[in-house]
Amino acid sequence: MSVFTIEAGLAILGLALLLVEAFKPDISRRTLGLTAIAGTVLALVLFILAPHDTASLPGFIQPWHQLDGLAIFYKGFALVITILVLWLTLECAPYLTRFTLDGKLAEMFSLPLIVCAGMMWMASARDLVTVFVALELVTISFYVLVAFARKSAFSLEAGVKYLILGALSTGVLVYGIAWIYGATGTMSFDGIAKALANPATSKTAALFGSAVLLCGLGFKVAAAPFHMWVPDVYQGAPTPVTAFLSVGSKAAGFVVLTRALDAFMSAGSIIGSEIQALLLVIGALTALLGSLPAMFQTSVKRLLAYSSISHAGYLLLALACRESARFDLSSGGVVAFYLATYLPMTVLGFLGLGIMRANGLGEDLKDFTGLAKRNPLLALLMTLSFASLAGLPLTAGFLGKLFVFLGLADHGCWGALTCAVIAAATGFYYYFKTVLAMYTTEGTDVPALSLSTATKAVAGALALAIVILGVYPKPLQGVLKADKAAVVAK
Amino acid sequence: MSVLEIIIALPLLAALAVWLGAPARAASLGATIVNLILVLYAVVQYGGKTGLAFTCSHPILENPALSFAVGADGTSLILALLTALVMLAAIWQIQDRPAIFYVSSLLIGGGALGAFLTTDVFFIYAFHELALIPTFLMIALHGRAEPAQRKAVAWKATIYLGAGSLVLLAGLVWLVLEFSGGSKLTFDLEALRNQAKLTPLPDAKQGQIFFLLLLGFGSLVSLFPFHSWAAPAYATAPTPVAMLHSGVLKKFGLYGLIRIALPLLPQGAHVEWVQHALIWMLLGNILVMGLVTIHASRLDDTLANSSVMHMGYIFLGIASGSELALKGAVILMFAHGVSIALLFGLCGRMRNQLGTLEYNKLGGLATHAPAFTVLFAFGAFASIGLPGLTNFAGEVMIFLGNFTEFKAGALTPLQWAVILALWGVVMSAVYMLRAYRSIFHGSPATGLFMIDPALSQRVPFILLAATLLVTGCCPWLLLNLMKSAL
Amino acid sequence: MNASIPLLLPFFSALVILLGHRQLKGAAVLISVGSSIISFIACLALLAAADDKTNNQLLLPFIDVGHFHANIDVLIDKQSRGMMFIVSFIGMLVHIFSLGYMKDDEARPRFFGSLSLFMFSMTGIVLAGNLLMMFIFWELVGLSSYLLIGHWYQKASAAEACKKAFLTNRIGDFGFMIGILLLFGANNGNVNLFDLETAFKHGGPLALGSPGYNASFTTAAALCIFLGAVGKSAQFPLHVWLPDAMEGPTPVSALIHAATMVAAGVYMLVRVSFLIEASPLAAEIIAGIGCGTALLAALMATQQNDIKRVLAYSTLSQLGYMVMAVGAVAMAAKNGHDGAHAAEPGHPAMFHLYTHAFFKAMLFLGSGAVIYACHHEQDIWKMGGLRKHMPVTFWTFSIGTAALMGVPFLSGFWSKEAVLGVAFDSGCKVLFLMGAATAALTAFYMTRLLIVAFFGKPRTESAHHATEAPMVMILPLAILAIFSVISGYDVLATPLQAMKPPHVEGHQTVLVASLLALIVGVGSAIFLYRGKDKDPISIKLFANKFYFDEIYAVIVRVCQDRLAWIVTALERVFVDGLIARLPTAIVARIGAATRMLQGGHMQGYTFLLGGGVIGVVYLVVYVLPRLGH
Amino acid sequence: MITLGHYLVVSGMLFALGLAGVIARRNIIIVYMCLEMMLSAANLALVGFSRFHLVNGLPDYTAQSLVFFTITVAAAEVAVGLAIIVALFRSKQSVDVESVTKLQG
Repeated sequence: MSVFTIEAGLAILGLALLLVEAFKPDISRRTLGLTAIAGTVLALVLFILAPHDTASLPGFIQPWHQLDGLAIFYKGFALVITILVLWLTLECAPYLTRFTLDGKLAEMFSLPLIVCAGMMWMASARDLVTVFVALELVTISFYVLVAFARKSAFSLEAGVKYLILGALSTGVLVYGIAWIYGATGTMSFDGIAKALANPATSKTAALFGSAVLLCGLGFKVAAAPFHMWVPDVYQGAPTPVTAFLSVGSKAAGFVVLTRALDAFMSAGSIIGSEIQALLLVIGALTALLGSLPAMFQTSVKRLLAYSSISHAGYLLLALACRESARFDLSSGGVVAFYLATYLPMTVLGFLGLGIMRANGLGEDLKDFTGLAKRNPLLALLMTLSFASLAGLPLTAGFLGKLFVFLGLADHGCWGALTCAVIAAATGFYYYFKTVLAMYTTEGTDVPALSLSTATKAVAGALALAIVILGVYPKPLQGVLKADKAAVVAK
Repeated sequence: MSVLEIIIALPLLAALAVWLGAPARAASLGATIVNLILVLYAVVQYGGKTGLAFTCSHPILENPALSFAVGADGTSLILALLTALVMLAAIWQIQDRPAIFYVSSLLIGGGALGAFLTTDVFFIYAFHELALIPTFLMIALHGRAEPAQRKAVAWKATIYLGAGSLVLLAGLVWLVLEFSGGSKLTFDLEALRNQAKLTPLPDAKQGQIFFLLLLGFGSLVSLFPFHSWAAPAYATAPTPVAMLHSGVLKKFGLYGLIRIALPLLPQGAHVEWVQHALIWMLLGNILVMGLVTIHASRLDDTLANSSVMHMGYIFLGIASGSELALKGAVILMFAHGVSIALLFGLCGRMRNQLGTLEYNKLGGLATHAPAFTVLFAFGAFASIGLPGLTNFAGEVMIFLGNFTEFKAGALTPLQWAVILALWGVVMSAVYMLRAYRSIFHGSPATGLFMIDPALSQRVPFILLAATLLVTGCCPWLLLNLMKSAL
Repeated sequence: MNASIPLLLPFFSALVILLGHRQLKGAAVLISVGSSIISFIACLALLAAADDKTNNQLLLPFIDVGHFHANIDVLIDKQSRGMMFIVSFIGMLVHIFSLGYMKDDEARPRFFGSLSLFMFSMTGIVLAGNLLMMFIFWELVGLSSYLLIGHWYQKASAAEACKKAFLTNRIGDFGFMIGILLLFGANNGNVNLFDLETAFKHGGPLALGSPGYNASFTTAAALCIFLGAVGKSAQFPLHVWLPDAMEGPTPVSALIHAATMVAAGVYMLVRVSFLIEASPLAAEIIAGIGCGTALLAALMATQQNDIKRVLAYSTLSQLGYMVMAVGAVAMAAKNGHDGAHAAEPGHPAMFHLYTHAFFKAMLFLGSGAVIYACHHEQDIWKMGGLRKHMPVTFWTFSIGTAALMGVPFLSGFWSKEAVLGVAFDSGCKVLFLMGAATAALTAFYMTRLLIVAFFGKPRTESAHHATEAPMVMILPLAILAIFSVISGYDVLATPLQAMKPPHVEGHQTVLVASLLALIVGVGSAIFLYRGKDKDPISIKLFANKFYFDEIYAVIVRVCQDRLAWIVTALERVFVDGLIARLPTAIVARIGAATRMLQGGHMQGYTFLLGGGVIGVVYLVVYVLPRLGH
Repeated sequence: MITLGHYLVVSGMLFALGLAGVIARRNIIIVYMCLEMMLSAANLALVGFSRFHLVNGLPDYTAQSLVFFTITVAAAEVAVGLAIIVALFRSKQSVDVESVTKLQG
């Protein structure tokens, strides 16, 4: 069974679930959810077993799809995050239903499957057309998901904002694609790279096109100054959707960005240095604009949104630093590594938020007060998540940051490094502000908060992933190393 | 598997066990006692050897080469011994406190042990950070002040230490990039050292990197003017945390300078502008903080500021770079750790029993608490450098070490600094004796009196005081561990 | 004979007693006294030991790094053997005396423990083979002195006094340490006394006149080392602690603050006399300070009413004598007055130290007996007529007084003669004249003391009921009285290796002057004080010790406390403000500003987004290519 | 003769007008229409480029295939978008952009 079939199967399963809900409205959401989860897990298993080379794809799709290391990694990534989001949705279902029409949640289980298929396609896209289609598949599904809790004013507002700004970015993106095409005469990444290596190509047109394209993609990954939607949308969207946006959508954006930049900044590219400078500026700005306003947040969910912006900044900086001979990972590899570490810590953080929400608590800092007393385990896990987000050594978050900083230093980008360090330092403040709140004991008696075994297991697994990635990253690095070899070979 | 791995893992595992519900006191005490025995075993085994021993390495990344590598030489063993001692004392003296006190003490101690006993720059750095978190939490949550105030204090310390750590990280990354050799980035200290020996950097560059590291490590050690976190933090911190941080964890910055910065950048400290900057800063520590300490009107303030002040002497040893002075600096690190932990431990007891540490409210405690007084005297006199207690040996080695290169009639800036630093010794006598006079001498203040701790509660303090006496009379016991040149 | 017994025995005694006195109870006293007696016997054996100046005996390793060794090693020569005898002998007598004096004190074990600690430290100074070891024990005597002065720490005055003593000594030690460092540097990391001497003498590399000689360095080193002696031997301007140290129990005053510890400064100066001889300027300064201290202290003593304080100022004055002698010997050596030779077989300072130890210890113990008899009354104007109640004490006290005044044929006479003689030889007449004036004043105030305390009628109840002290206290007095009489003669001085200078010929002037001073002093005192119930003369300046304490209090308050206050304030404002609060405030302000971007208005967002696109395009298409990226 | 430049200028103007409308208009429906205009601008540019980029003497149709996708996507976007806008109108009785400013800071 080829990978493509699996992806198609996922999309079909998504549609099927949608139809089932429509024609058999009394089906329980648990059944729906578990079916979706089971389907995705099955897809993951099949994906692992499936052959991992481009030749195994159906012939008709081969010109547009590829299966290199990066693609395999991001496809797996998409499947994992989808499973986690579906599960998180089930966890949050009791309170989510209060905000949906008729207390239904069907789309919350089916749309993620479609999003997942979209992300998987995006990961293996070989040309801008495929990128655009897959990206829009994901984005449009997200419009629905963000506004899904439509009885909640917040969710609706987030939906509207995401819709308008997202559509705007789509326009910018297409316009950029048009100009890239105009400058290079091709849509495929390989072709673009070749054309850009040719000095006869118009530099100005190429610069214009790539700049506009990067603006469009910058919106998807929350790069400054296209990041303003992030706090509002993340805060307003239902928590599972926020987690999905924060990890999945961002990863999807970055895989496209990696592919595009591989083309724009390939060896001998006439626009390579300008693009690198642009990335450094945007990356540093993003890291700062994510961190600085976060210091005053009282809503933890919004704080995580800012944190997500800040992380996007580090990732952009990683992309700015192309391959170094002394480094096993390509810049795309570093980004992938970073995202792999980012997944467990972010999902764990949102899981905590979801659990608290499900237990009738808010998402504010004051709701975190005394969490350690309510449930020491949850507090410990959340601490781990926040410590990792802050980049504390021995957690997964540190290594990602370390690679980024190493790359910046190796390329001599001291200005950007300074900004990144300041942003990271600020990060320590707001993450640990939250941690501190959890362990604060003064105040009223707080009722205990219990976790189901399944929750414990999932949260524990995520925490374990944080620790293992932090102290034993060798296997993950091994997976990503292959990618560098491929890039170098190209 | 090396004995060092057990030494590092034991407290961390004990911490986890206690957090998950194991009997706090028994588990913590058991782990720390076993740990002390293991450290002593390692110390005895190491004997008069040179170079790294007990090495063991588990690669976790190939490129950049990262590995969980343990190994110890004399310096690290001395600091490990210090950690084991202070951790035992700090945990032993805890009374009627929630489990988090034990957990945090174990974590701080375990983190410090990890930082001292690993030989990979990454883990050296990482373990130190690990130990900072419980420090921060404990100050913010269980500090001896109003909630708002103790949180502010904790934040201040954390921002300082966090910023310092990041500067430090930048410096370390720079080192790794410079010294990794051609093909591969490596974090292995030995490999970096070898490369530094093969291809030393130009002096000017060494100076720059050294200065960056000095700022990073320095703010962890409260090097003037990056010290203002330390005094309030120690004054506020719960007793075991104050003992462990000021006694042990703070030494990490100095250890890093001796272990990482000096061998890789042997000329770094001797570049003129770096040396002058360092001299000004350390004199700031000694003279400015000496005066600030004299001004203090509470015991915890005095101790906290004095602890900042005494770091200046260790920096003096590091600035000198002569072998005698460097070894003196290591001895003084050990000595200061033990003595300040002893003093903070006793100070904590006093606060618990008396409710105040204001000098003008106290007096005459010696009458009812003679044993307590004697123990305090050990700490106080050690910290003013009385011969026979360890601090003296360290200080005098540092002073002498700065005079090994000497031209009559032309003192170097460092030697002038030593002379000024000697005046600091006088100042420390002033504030310590003032404190001692106001607390223990005179007639007992009405309503404020305390009695000696029960014998079992004296044990941790006796342990520390005895260490001061034994290693003070026989500093060669420690020096034997440092046969090789640093 | 191994020198470790007198060194280590008291150490273990001190350790055992101080750490376990509550378990030991009465046994503590026995341990301490026993150790002092055994030490004394060991020291007697030591007197017969061979002169082993070239070879230090290693007792204990201390610091051993590379080619640097600083060990606990002992140098046994004439000086150290003689000094050891004084220390152990008087130490033993004081231990015995204290058995009686401290009988009723509850903290007796602590007292004896500290006493043992002192014996240990003092022995260390005496035997020290290198300057570092001397410094170590130098500080330790400071500690034992601190503990003993503060024995009655409940009394505020005692608590203050012990602190003052320690701190003042610390200032001296500050100089001492600098001196050691300078010598350490100049002599290639070797502070062994014998090696230093070789370096500074007999054409050594640092000797006067050799190419390696540096006058300012040598003077600086000598003066720094001397500062140590100034602190320990309570010379001007660091003399203020010694009178206050009388807050300690009287046996302590006798042992530490009269006979031995305070003399350690002099002993040390004699030990490094090679250095002082190498620097004429330092020698002059030392002589001047000594002489000045002698005179100032004598003047202060004339107006004191506390029996112990009179003796304390007298001690100060006599220590000044000794220090003056040290300087004068060096000056005389320069003048060619074969002072160098005079120092070889004997040294006036050491000889005076030796005789002074006996009679001053005896005077203190005598005053202790008086105080004990008068129920801890120390004001001499509240005594009177004790002659009849305490005959033995009276007679021994009188002998001590006579010896101190320099009555011919008593021990003090010989040593004072030697000191004045070398002052005369130094070529500086002022030294000699001031020395003679001090002698007159000494005679004056000691006579005054004797008359007021022992003659006339009892002025208070307690003086009336005074009775003779018990045997344990009388016995040491008697022994010391005998020594006060005969110790100046060769029959004792030679075997005890007291470094008595050979008889100096042709000093008629000196003899006349000292006799004249004696007669004037005694005569005027008898004339003024006979039969008086209160002091007929009152000189505020002297009574208030030239206001040194007040001046120092101001200095401490202004230069230390006020400065500390200012520095603390500056540190708070500038260091904390600039390094900590300002950056955090800036970051916070920026953070707050960046939040404004996030106003929640969609038009703002679209505007920023559109503007961002335009900005990025502008940057990439127009700016960056021109920057030459 | 109409050159590529003409197409591009028109497309650029369309894009700029669309962007200006998005920024300036307060009615979400109109904002949405402006967004569609921006997409059309991009489409126009694509078609223009495609027409003038000759492969073997024929226009290159890859770009034009993207135009079809864009149109489809725009339709889908409108479908979802209008649904959301309707929901907004139901809850706020307004489609003014200023009616959604709760999330901020």
